[in-house]
Amino acid sequence: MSTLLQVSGLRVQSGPRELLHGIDLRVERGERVGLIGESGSGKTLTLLALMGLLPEALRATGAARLDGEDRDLLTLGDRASARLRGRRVSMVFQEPMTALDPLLPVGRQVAEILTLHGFAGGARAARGRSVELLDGVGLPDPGAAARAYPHELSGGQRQRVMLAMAMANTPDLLLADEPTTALDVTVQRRVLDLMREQVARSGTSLVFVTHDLGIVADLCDRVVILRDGAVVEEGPLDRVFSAPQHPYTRSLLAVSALATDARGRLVTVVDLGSGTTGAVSTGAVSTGAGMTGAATAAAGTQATGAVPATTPADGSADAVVVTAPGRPAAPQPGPHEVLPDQAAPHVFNHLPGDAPLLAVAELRRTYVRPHRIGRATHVQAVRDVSFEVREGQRFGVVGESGSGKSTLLRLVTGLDQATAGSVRIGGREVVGTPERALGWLRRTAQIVFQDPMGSLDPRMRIAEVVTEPLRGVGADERRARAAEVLDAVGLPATALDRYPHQFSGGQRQRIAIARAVVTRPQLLVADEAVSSLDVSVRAQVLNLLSDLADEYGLTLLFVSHDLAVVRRTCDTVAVMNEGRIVECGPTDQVYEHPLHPYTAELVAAAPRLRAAGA
Amino acid sequence: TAGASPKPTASSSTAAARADATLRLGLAAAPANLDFTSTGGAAIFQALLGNVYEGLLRLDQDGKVVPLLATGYTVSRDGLTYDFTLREGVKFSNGSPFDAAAVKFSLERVKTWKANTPGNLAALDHVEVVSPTEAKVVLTKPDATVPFWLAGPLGAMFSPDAVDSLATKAVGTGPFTVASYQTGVKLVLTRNDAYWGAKALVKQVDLDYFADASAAANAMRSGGVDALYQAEAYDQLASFKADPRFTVTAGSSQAVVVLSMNEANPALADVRVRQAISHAIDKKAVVAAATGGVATELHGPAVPTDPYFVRSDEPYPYDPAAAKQLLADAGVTGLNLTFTVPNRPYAQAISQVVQSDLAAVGITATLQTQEFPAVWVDKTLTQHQFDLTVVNHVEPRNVTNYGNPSYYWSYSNPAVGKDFAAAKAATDEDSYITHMTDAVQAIIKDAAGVWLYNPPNVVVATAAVHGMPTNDLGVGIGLAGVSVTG
Amino acid sequence: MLLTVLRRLGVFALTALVASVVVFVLLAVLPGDPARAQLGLDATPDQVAALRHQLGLDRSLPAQYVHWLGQLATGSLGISYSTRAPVGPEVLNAMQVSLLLVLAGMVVAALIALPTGLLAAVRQGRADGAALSAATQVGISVPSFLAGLLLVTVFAVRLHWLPSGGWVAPVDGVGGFLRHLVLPALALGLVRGAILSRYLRSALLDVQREDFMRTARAKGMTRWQALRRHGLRNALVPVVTVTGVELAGLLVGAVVIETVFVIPGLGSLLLRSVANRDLVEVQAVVMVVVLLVLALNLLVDLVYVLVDPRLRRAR
Amino acid sequence: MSATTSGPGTTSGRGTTSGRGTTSGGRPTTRRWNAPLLVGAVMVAAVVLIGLVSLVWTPHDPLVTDPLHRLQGPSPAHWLGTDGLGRDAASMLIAGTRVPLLVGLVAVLISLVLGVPFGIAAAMTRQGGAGLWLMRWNDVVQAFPALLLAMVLAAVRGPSTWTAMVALGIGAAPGFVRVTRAGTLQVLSREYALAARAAGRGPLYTAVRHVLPNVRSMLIVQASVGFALAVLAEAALSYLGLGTPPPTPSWGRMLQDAQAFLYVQPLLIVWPGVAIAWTVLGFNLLGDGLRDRLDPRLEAAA
Ligand SMILES: Nc1ncnc2c1ncn2[C@@H]1O[C@H](COP(=O)(O)OP(=O)(O)OP(=O)(O)O)[C@@H](O)[C@H]1O
Ligand SMILES: Nc1ncnc2c1ncn2[C@@H]1O[C@H](COP(=O)(O)OP(=O)(O)OP(=O)(O)O)[C@@H](O)[C@H]1O
Ligand SMILES: [Mg+2]
Ligand SMILES: [Mg+2]
Repeated sequence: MSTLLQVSGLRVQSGPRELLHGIDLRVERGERVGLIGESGSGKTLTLLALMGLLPEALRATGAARLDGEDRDLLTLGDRASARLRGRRVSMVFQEPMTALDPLLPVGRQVAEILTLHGFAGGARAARGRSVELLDGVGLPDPGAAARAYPHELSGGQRQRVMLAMAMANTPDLLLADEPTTALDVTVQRRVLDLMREQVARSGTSLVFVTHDLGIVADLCDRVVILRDGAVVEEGPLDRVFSAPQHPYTRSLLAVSALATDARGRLVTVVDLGSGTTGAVSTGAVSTGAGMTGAATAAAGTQATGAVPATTPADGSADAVVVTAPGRPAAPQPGPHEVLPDQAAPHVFNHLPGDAPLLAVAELRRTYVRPHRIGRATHVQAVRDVSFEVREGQRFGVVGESGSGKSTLLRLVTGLDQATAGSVRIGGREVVGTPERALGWLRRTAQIVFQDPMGSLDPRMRIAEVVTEPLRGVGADERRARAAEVLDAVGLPATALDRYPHQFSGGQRQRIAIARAVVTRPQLLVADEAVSSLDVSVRAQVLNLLSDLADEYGLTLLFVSHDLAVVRRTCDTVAVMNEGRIVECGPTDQVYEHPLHPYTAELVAAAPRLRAAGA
Repeated sequence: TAGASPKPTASSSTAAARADATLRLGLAAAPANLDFTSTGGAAIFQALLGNVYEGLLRLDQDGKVVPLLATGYTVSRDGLTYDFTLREGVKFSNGSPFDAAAVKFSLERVKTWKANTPGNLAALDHVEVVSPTEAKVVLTKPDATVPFWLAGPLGAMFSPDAVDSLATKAVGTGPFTVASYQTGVKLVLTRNDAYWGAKALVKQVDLDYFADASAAANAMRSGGVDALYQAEAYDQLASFKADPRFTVTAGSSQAVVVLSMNEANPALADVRVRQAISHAIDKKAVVAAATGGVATELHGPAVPTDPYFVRSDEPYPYDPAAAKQLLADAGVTGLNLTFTVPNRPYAQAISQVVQSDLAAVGITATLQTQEFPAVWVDKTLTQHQFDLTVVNHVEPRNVTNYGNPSYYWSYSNPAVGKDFAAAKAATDEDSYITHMTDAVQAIIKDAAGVWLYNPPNVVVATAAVHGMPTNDLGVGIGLAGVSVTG
Repeated sequence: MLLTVLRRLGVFALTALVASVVVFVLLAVLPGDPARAQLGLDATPDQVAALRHQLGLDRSLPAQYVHWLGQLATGSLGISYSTRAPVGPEVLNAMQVSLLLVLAGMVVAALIALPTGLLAAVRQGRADGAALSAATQVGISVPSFLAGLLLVTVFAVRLHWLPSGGWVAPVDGVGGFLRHLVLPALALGLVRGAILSRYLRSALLDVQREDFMRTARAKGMTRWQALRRHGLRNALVPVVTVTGVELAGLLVGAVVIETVFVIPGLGSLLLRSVANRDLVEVQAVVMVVVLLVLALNLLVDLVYVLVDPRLRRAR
Repeated sequence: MSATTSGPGTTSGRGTTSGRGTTSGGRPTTRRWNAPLLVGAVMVAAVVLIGLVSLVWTPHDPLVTDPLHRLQGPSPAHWLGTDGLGRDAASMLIAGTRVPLLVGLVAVLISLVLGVPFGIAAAMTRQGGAGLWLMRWNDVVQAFPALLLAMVLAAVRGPSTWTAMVALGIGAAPGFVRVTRAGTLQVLSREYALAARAAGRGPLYTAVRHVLPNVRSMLIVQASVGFALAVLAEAALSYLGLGTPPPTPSWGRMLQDAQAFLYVQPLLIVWPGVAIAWTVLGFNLLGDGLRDRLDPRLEAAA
């Protein structure tokens, strides 16, 4: 192997602020390098600097040599680097939804990259070649696809188009910036397989940026771990994953695998310095009130650089998984069932002679989507769903994007009107009850949303946010209750008078949880409550939810597209597909022995860290 | 046939005049339509009378009544019958002959007119067709003013078979016919080649209407029009005069700009208050503000061209102290008056000067702008909802309005009424003038209005235009004698 | 696609109908007696009453509305109080004039907006870009009638290059038409051009932040190429949406410009009919202006569908 | 007209793509002053200040005419000369500040009072179809451009400052409706609006506590631009003689009057022209600056 790309001392400056602090990176011909790091660690900037596509306000210094070019990539002008882009170096971006020009058929966009770099044969031949390329990335009916506009393609299909475009001129180097993060697991799996195949066929080197260790383990030969604009560890995949040197790498591995400590709590990352967590840094990292024992010990050992006992020594993630988190008096599990073919309505998770807290029967929601000037379309978001949740259960719902999970939750919490069916909570009907008469429901059930920023009004103080659900309570008591509940989620009372933007993502999610539990509800509904959080924070919030569930005796209805998270959090899981529950049962049984083919596909597609080194 | 062709001034050299020329004439107020028998306002007959329509008689540039379609007339001794002999061979532009029947038809139809003071011919009883070329006009009572009114719009001759759509079709015997009218914008006259008299000297006349005096002046300067008639851009006259491309003349007009006081208001019914207001107003300043100083200050309701005009000193010179004294004598304090103002530049300027002047003697005038004519005619003229107003009375000899007690200013003096009646009944000019003068003097004594000024008829023309009529007699602008050279 | 157009037309018709009621009601309360205004100073009350009857002013409002709607439908638009002729032809004439003026103004605006907007966006943050941006900002702030006055003063009155006002229809001579069109179109277009330029600039700046622009450059385009091939087209999408409103603005701005330049368009007609209290004419003009605005919006919506494939029905 | 003056950015339906974690929040408290904002604020402040001063002092009484000393050039006695009626042009100009400011203020207030509740209601009742009808009605109103409405209303009620303000306010309201509706839809699509419902709060609470504070900045920008438009429209109306009637000093009418004196005293056309352009420019810059400062996207990028 010869070196294709050699980057040394790459620094990126935004005015006086340095964003990248001297990054060194080497890519061999045909090699697949994973660039890993949390949000904001500088992964995207690194790639953009190499492409010569940094935003104008940013300046790159250092050296980046591409084999065969005598000039430094960083000092090329726009024109010179344009000649390299798309020919020798290509890039695929994260957002397939917005990366294509919405006004042009995708075929033209693919043909463009050919003609730009002097494709012989003219525009028509380029058009023909682009159809071949689209065929090459496995688009069904490539001729029609070439004529389609981006909005007519699904996310996965668009990412295939992007890949076809990037590979059109068989570049020497492909830079991929989280190309699958926005995709469903099954689609992600297919796109990753395709990328691996394409890269292998043309001998192209790959730099693959992600924060998902599972994918890297799947795809790459070598990993580079980035943190706050600097490389903290680098090496062959096996070595880094099995014997991480840097404590950050170790904790990253642990939290990514959702490893649990001796007491069944998820391991969390300990902040290793530099205040990335915002104003209230003391409460930001650990679970605060909940953090004791082994976790503290782990933190301590991590801080001193020793390998904690619970981290994998042999690279097998199984080693760190401690199943069955210890909790008091778990309710009796329901049966493991699959949706019968076209039979009478089936009630999932039903135990005879039981009075469930939540009973959903033949629930249906059809959306009419108005068109700006055309005919409306009808979307069946939830189709005849029936299930029950008993008091104290932790009921998870998994499914791919658009399967109707969020809709289901909105219906259950009375935030949306069902088209048909019934939702009973504690025996009282929700469907059809006017909003005014739902006061009891607001006290019984509360909800936590996905986006910790979007669910907090940026213009409200935390005290107001948290006490929003309290009605008819005096000002003094409000404050007292707010302080109390903030304490319960591990935030100091000083947070009361701040605004949401002064908190980190994890802290914001704690605030959202605080708001949900301030009325002491029986049922807590969480919609993708950790999906937008970094892996390092994810564990903390999951721990918090678990703690609160114990402490307040909550029943959890937990929605996620992330199978691992549901597995760690819930005792029962329902799998949704196209508005239906296709399978339901105790979590482990469903994951280990899926009865429905869709479930099987879902489980198989999920990238797993345990594949590392295997 | 000398004197028959309506040549307004001694026609200067027409040697280089082009017979195919178009005269583009800029005017201010635009006709609403072409029917002056039912639509008020001077603009219509100003454009049509003498050009499209003709009467038995006409006014010459000095304001004298001379024959036109009549070759002459005799008045009976009792003043009750007028015998007209008619010009022969005259045809309307639609081909119908002009004869005594047409005279009978036209003059008897005046009673049904809805506009342009048909009352001035109220004495006319009927017309007898003596022969095709002889018509006898019979009055109910003697009226010396009949020839004068017959020389104006009321005397216009209509073809009996062409009065169904006067608003859009004008058929007369004149030297021009109407080619087109784009309402409010442009009236195009073309030469009537079948005209009975001296043919018009230009092939076509475009009357371009400019609502805004500055726009008209701009058009003049940039060559968009050949002449402006009744140019109101008084402040630009000096620069026009200084420009060798243009000739500027200021002729006479019949117009009286008057500040009227509504005597239905008890305070204004007191002659001392009206006199006080007359004293309070600085006419010189008004003339400066409204016309840049080019108009003639008036001391009474008659204009210099009226036969009964008497040159005199200002009876109510500008004297705020006297005004205050008169107000004090009348026991009037803190007078609050509503001043309705037509939305015309001259009225707006005057109203603000007057307001300022009145404030100086302790009278508060509240200005209320009214769209002219629509709102002003409705609210002020018809419904008398005003205390003060200012307007330009353009009709000739409009002084007789002071003999009408129900006119908008509610002025009433029986002696004045008697004088007017006597003047009308007078059979000779002298006695007419005597009675009229008496009436005018009484009106002035009563301070029935504050007569501000008589605006000049300003005509701006390029050097290529010859023979533009300079005096506005309150009838039509005769354009047949205008030529364009070069 | 056809269905789409039909649906949009239906909405247009409905909106227009509601607008017609609004126009009618709004003007039914006009003070000043049109009959009196028409007859002038000397009419007797009987004559006025007769004319009121003849004009139908003594009927109930709903009856008047239905009658009016019928006239609208036949295109006669009623008989004018002051000209005694059907208003239709006159309004139609004026509409042609105004539309030509607006069109010319739009062309001027586009000619100004395209280069300046593009340059201001491309050179954003640099001195020339900032200067251009500042110039357009000042351009927006100048009332169009003031611009008109200045243009007249300089080019007509002082230099005699062009007429100071007036109008020549294209059928009466293209040369004269163009000569009379230049100054008003400039006056109208300068300000609108400045506004449009700012929209274009800000749309371009927005587009430059879009992911697909980065994609385009990653394919091997220079900044400028990407802007030309992908940026401009996409920036025009939001600009098209504002163009409808801008055209409406032009139409109304033309009212003032027509006064300055003595142009017999809808604006002059409106001002004159308002002054004459010619209710029928005012109603007709206002209705036509409103219909034009609605029609422009319709047009823009349809163009929008053509420009943006996302609005066409997905299969 | 004003619906679109909020900038094309708000019309694009596509969301901006910010990497995870880069959305730093929507509070507009931290951004510094930018150049347009500063310049605009200073220009507007100057106009407002002059307007306030004019209430208690002008060099001369702007209403006292002196036609015998008309059309004079600038002099120590009359800084900007005298107009066609011999009034002090400087005093007229200073006193003339009040009308556009008043018209702008009241027109914008009317637009706000009409537009904001309407816009919020249209957004919040979107599901029921009522919102659709509200927007259709808004389309109807929008078909009446502000200046047209002002001209017709001036005909109906007679020209006055009040009719101008009311007409311009009503005419500009549809723009405010659109901005408010767009902003409200954005807020309602946020999960905190849903959270408020989950917390058992009614629509009124959401409108007051969540929607209003979050659309406020958009409205401030719209109001600023609306102010500029109102000043321009008032000038045009006065120019046409359909605005503020005499003797109240007004820039638009000063311009109209000055036209006649173009050859005698051309400066008279300059003063009101500059005053109008200055004021409009000030408000436009202010609006631009506020947009930059309040735009959460720009803020997130900083
Ligand atoms: N245009 C810019 N101006 C200033 N700072 C920037 C700019 N773009 C990115 N940054 C900062 O640079 C740092 C690295 O950003 P980068 O986008 O490379 O992170 P990343 O690792 O790709 O994160 P993510 O996983 O969220 O995509 C962050 O702190 C970010 O806020
Ligand atoms: N308000 C709405 N109007 C119209 N369609 C809707 C609405 N909300 C959801 N849908 C549609 O209903 C379907 C189910 O959406 P839902 O948000 O429940 O899916 P989800 O499983 O939560 O997906 P994700 O994982 O992407 O959040 C989708 O096709 C979605 O587009
Ligand atoms: Mg990134
Ligand atoms: Mg969802």
